[in-house]
Amino acid sequence: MITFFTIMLSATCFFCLFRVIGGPTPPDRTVAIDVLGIVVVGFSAIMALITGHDYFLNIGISWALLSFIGTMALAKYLEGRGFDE
Amino acid sequence: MSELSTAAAVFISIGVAFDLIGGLGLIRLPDIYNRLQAATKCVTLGTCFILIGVLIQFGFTSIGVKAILCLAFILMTSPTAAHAISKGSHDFGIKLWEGSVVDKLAEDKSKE
Amino acid sequence: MMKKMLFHFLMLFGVWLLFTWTLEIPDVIAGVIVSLILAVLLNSIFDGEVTSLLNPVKLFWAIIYIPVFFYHMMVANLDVAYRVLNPGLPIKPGIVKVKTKLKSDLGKTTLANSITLTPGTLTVDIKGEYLYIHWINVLSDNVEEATKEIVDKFEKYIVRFYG
Amino acid sequence: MSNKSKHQDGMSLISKTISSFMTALIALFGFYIAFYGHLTPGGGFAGGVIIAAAFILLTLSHSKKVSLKKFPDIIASLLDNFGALSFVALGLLGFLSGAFFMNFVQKGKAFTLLSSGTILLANIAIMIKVMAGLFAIFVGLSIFGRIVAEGEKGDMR
Repeated sequence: MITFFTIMLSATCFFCLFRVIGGPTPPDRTVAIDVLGIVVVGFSAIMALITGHDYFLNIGISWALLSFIGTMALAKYLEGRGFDE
Repeated sequence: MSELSTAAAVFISIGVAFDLIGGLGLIRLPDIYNRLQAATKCVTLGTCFILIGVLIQFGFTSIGVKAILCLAFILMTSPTAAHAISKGSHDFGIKLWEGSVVDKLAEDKSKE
Repeated sequence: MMKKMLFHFLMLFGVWLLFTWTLEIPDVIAGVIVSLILAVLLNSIFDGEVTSLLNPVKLFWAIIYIPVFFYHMMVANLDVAYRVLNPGLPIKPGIVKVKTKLKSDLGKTTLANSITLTPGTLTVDIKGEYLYIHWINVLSDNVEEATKEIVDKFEKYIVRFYG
Repeated sequence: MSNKSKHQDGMSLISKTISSFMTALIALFGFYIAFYGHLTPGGGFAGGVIIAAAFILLTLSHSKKVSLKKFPDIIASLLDNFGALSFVALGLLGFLSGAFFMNFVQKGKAFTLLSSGTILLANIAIMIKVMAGLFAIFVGLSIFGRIVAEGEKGDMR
């Protein structure tokens, strides 16, 4: 069962990576990176399920928060403005 | 690992399926806005289902509570990130797909 | 002002207790110190409107809103999944303009994020009382009809707790 | 940059409202990671990075005016030095019990906050250093990038 979950999530990651590599425009890559960040949170939840340790969810929370900040920075870059105005 | 309960397995399976559909949408749909539609909605809901499955499996222990917190953070941040990307790409000058019907934002921008 | 800071402090302290999930004395004291520092430092950017949830009637409507929102979110995802898996790709996208009655920043934000997570709609921009929404299956590009189709089902709940 | 005056400061309303919540929560999570570095993965460096990221989010979503009012660059540079000095002082205080960086505090009950002796203090020192240093680097790089791009001189703020 766990193997099945892991294979499905890996397939999602490969779809995202396809879009990161082949995306025609910069916003496409940004979307794929954002989605990849959320999928990794799902991965860490599965890891917590396998091992029974709570610190995998710490990793998940920090990944979700930092990927949010990264996405905001990329979005501000796409708006064509400096990071600090 | 303790034995996976049926309810948790069902929830996680639904979540993983939604994740996969989101990934497929990311590949198949034609332009950036449609991809955002599929990707953010399906993947967010899928990850929420996975976390709810973890919560059901472990109950209100430290793992379950962290799963709730993670769920709340994802539900707050993911739509905001989607909105920021879509606004950014509209400002970046990405046109809508040619099959699109209407673009009120571009009309209003050109009026200013 | 004090009420807002107290609310902020209690929210941060509650989240700290959930993070640590223990009631040892040193852990709780560390939580109090950290939450106090952050509540005092970041109080002026914190949106004070959340304190309206201290009113029990408004809190009741906010709790009612959660299942409604989850129901719409499930419908949205089945709809999007149908569109993605259908080989004919039945989409008809476009950006429409809708109008909202909500005045407060927090109410507008809740509305916009709810719209982003539900049936084939995505908030692209917000200017004053108008929201620009990318709709995966445009039924009407008229402002009033689009408002009736997209906004009303959330607005009638949100107006009761964030005005 | 001619249409700069047309822009409002920072990003859109939604981003501002959400990040005004998230800044405090992210900083709280950073403190949690740093304080429990001896029990879970993480530690001073990771916690400091997360706290700095919270202030970076504030800079992105509101503007530099707001975030530098909360965390002025002078304070950042002072805290940077303070973190480094307190880490060294911690090492020197180890001579109280015999050697450099030797533990000199009583060890508490296992698996609680105070169970690690001086490791907790060292984590806090590293957290302060990394937090202040990374935020100062972010502010500095964003300013210098613009100076090179526009040929501006003099106005460092």
